[in-house]
Amino acid sequence: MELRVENLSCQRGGLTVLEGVSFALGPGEAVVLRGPNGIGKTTLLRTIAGLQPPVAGQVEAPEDCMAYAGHADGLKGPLTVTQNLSFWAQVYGVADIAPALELYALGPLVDRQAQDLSAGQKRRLGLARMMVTGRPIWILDEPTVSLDAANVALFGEMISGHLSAGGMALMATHIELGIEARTLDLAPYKAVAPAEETELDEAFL
Amino acid sequence: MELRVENLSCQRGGLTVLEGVSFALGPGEAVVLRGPNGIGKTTLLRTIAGLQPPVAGQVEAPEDCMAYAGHADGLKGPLTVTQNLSFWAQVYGVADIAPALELYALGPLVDRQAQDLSAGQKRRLGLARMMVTGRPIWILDEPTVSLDAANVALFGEMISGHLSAGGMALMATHIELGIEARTLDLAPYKAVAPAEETELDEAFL
Amino acid sequence: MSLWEYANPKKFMQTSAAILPYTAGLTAICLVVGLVWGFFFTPDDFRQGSTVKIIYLHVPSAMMAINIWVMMLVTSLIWLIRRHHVSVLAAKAAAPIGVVMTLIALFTGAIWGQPMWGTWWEWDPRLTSFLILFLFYLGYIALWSAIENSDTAADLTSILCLVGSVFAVLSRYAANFWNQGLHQGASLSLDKEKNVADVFYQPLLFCLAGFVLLFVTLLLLRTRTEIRTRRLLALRLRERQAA
Amino acid sequence: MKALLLRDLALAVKAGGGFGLSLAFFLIVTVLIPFGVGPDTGILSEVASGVLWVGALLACLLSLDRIFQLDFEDGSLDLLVTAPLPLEGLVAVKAFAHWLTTGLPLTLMAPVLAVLLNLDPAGFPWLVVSLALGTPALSMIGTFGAALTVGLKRGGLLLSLLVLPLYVPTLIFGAETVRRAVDGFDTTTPLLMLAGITLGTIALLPFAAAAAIRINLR
Amino acid sequence: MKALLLRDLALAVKAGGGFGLSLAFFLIVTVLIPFGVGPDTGILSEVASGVLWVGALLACLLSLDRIFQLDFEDGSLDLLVTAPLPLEGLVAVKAFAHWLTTGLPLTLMAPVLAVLLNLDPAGFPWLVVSLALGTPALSMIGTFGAALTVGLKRGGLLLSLLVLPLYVPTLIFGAETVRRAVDGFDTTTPLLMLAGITLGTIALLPFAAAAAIRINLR
Ligand code: HEM
Ligand SMILES: Nc1ncnc2c1ncn2[C@@H]1O[C@H](COP(=O)(O)OP(=O)(O)OP(=O)(O)O)[C@@H](O)[C@H]1O
Ligand SMILES: Nc1ncnc2c1ncn2[C@@H]1O[C@H](COP(=O)(O)OP(=O)(O)OP(=O)(O)O)[C@@H](O)[C@H]1O
Ligand SMILES: [Mg+2]
Ligand SMILES: [Mg+2]
Repeated sequence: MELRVENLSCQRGGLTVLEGVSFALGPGEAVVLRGPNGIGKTTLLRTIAGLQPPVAGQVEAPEDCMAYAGHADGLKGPLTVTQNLSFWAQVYGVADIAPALELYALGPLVDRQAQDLSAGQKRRLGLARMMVTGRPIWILDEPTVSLDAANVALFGEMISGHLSAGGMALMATHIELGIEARTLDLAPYKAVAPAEETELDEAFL
Repeated sequence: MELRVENLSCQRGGLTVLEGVSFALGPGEAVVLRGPNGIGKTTLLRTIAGLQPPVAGQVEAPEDCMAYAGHADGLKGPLTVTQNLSFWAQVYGVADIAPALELYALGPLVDRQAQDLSAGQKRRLGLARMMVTGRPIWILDEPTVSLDAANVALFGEMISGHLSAGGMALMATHIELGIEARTLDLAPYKAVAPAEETELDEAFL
Repeated sequence: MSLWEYANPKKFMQTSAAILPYTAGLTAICLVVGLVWGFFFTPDDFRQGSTVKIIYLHVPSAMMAINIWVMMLVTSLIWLIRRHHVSVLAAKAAAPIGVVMTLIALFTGAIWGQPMWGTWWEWDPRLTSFLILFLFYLGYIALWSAIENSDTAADLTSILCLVGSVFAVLSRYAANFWNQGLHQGASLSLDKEKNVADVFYQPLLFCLAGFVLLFVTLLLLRTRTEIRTRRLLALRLRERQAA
Repeated sequence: MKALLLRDLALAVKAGGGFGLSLAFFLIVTVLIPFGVGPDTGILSEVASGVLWVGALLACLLSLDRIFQLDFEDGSLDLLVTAPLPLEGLVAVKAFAHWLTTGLPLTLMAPVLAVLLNLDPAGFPWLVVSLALGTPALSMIGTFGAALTVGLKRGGLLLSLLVLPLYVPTLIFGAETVRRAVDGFDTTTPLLMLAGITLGTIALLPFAAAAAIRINLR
Repeated sequence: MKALLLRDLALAVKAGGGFGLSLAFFLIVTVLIPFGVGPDTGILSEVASGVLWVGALLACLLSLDRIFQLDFEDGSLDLLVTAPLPLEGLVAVKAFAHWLTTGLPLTLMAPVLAVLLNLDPAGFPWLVVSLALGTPALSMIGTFGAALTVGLKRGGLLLSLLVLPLYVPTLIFGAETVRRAVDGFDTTTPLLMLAGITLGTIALLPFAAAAAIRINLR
């Protein structure tokens, strides 16, 4: 099984931002998307995750095998760390949240309400969520935002563990992750003559 | 004029997180706060900015001379970039938003609604806000989150410009900013003794 | 010094522990005497028959309901001015008691209203303002329960209590005005007061005393629990700090 | 599914939502009406059935924007959509949770308030029955509306604007049932209509709502 | 100050708030009542004044949580508090903006709806006057409530629970004014009371609200 993206064009706000992106991702592989702010990383990841339809090209991947983590962590302030995590575990039908908790050293925080966590602690919880999805393909948008060095290292461990277990990871980031992975620079794929392609335009010109 | 912090202890959620922090900041100086996630950087900055009262110690600074920028950017999605920026300019009684716009190369985005910006573009707008406050002391919480290399450099320029104009900057961050500034590691100030001082505790044990 | 030292939780715990048994005992005595006397050893009223005896529950509870709110107002003020935790905790502890009293007054009143006015409920200004008081109690409690940080909650609820009191008085006046001339039953309660004969009156006094004491007892108990919960919280925080 | 339901209930109870509030709101609205209309019990009992129904309806309305907006803002909606849950199921569960926290308590509370507005005793059982039959429809329709407005910040007012017209039939038949009962007419027709509406909405709207969410997210 | 006012108005107009919606809600509520109460015009005109006032009140209520919550969530409240604006002034401006976007249009709209509920013509001018005098109080009180609940996610329902009892006097005097006008009694007393309440709230509540916000932010 693998994730194959074939000259994908994706749009945001009715405007095509990226064109002809293609790459493939096999078991145990990771790809890091790079590119200046606003090039379209988030848009691309959302398209691949199936949150929005592609303008052109296609994303080939087995059903129900992706897990997406965006800029927001999707935590419920009033619920405790454990409650937040075990909810997702149940949704994805994964039994055990212990490994996720101890990998990110969330042990002392388990009974803390999510709203009482610091920015980085929230992020750690958000990342721990990925481990309870049990999905092979992880799609991460700027995963290490507001993590300190130690936790970035933990994140690296998690990824390499996931990869060595035959998983795949697709990440967008601006800072070094310390993971050996192919980097894909999106600059060349920037849509040149934007409006042209969007079928909205076609329809009206 | 200077910012002087004398053995400040600050509290979050009824729990003292930092104790005895003291440092001084003179014109043209910058201090970078460092420390692992959850050590209390945000709490300290909020206390210094006057958003929450200190548990002990005091913050000495002239009236109305601080500008604070937290984890959130305080942008209004439905308003355009210009509207957002000029609102703050009016609030602080600053005439001209042009320099801020062009420093962060926001020119092409001026008429874009803030909600249509990418994460990094939002951040740039949030930082541009500091320039229209006209306040000498800037308090920045993880300013470069989700900025790409180029924009981090721009941020560096802004800071050094501000400093050379006799301003001061107090920043919390996890990543290198490429600014020559004193770093203050908060680890040693972590509150050890239980919440003895908080009058709640005293009163109840 | 003086009274304020009881605002210190330690001191309060000691004293309240000492007082509690006595207040409890007195409460029992007064209530038993008052209610038994009232219910079994008073003649039926010539006009109302035995229903008149509801007065022994109704009036005391109604009075308490109002006075408890006043007490909360005072303690809240003390908190805002002198920052004594115990006083605001007392206010917090009092609120549920107040709600119960209000409910008792409402229900007994309603039961009484059925034979007297031939209806469970009249929009009599007094009853109406009582309903509003009930709403204020609800709001106060809801706000307490909605806020995590206890000091924040204390401050906000106290502010609400102040503003609320003003509006409660306003509403009382408004209700009087609103129902003027539209509805005879208006000051029925008061009229009855006049011809409550001594036979009914003496036991009523016992009931009143009983209810006051009951409130004091419950208040002390609940405040103690509140303080204990606070201590628990403080201990939790210590643990966290250690961790 | 079950996990989601439990989570929503937990959140409703914790985050200042929950049973208590919608009840309190219901109470307050019914108390306000007499202040506006005047204390004359004759008129009040005339309008009681209508007021009670409108009150219940508004109490439902006020808690609608909770249903999806929070999940949208903190990003969990994205995650739920990519999770192995059928979106239709998710919508249904959300609607059910909403009913449990508003519709059900309202139904149980209604008779007490009916006393305040001295509704004719003959109406009491029918009031409860009509509410029990009608409120699920209110929750389901409301969820649909919430799905339509999920993208919009504080769509609350717009939401109520979209939803209220959809509530009209339910309201009419519901109030009609009670009025007829009070006037001693036969109540089967409006009750049947009410049941029909509820079943219809439960059967169809989840799909519409799911579609709306998919569109809102892209 | 002015900048803030303009921004709030701009946001209200853009972000699905604005004049339109509160009006529409007002309209719908007043339209729903007849559905609930039944078409008998006699009863309707009896209850018209009350329904109109309650409707206006609810329309105000529904837009309250907007006042501070959005600013709190996106962090601009922190920035405004640290900005060179007196917090009391900020609160007052917010309340004023809220009144401009809800109370004012409601007042102007009311007569039209009064026709729908065939209110006695004698009441029309007094309806407008009483609303014009009363709605500012509603906005101010509402702002206070919003300040109390600003920290809480989706405090909407709790907010209404806190605010509605505070609305009671305003409502009573407002509706009373219209009813008296219709019955041909003298209306000065309730009007004066109404004016008094409005002035009092405007004079005092900004300070309470500002205090509440400061407490909420720490
Ligand atoms: C739900 C219905 C009722 C409510 C909420 C209610 C409420 C009250 C209140 C607030 C008081 C004033 C207590 C005080 O401050 O002194 C009171 C007193 C009293 N009520 Fe009622 N009442 C109700 C029904 C009735 C009925 C039906 C009767 C009998 C016909 C009645 C007879 C009295 C009497 C005799 C007093 C004592 C006089 C006084 O203390 O002013 N009440 N009630
Ligand atoms: N209600 C609470 N009870 C106990 N501890 C709390 C509560 N709220 C916050 N904390 C703790 O206070 C500490 C300080 O949080 P703060 O946000 O200041 O950390 P930070 O240095 O900003 O971290 P980051 O770098 O991740 O932003 C954190 O460890 C957090 O867990
Ligand atoms: N409604 C819109 N109209 C026009 N352009 C838009 C609209 N919405 C988003 N965009 C643009 O789409 C581009 C892609 O945004 P996206 O969030 O994917 O960038 P990104 O690579 O994630 O940036 P960052 O690294 O800052 O997160 C951005 O340049 C943004 O300005
Ligand atoms: Mg992005
Ligand atoms: Mg932080």
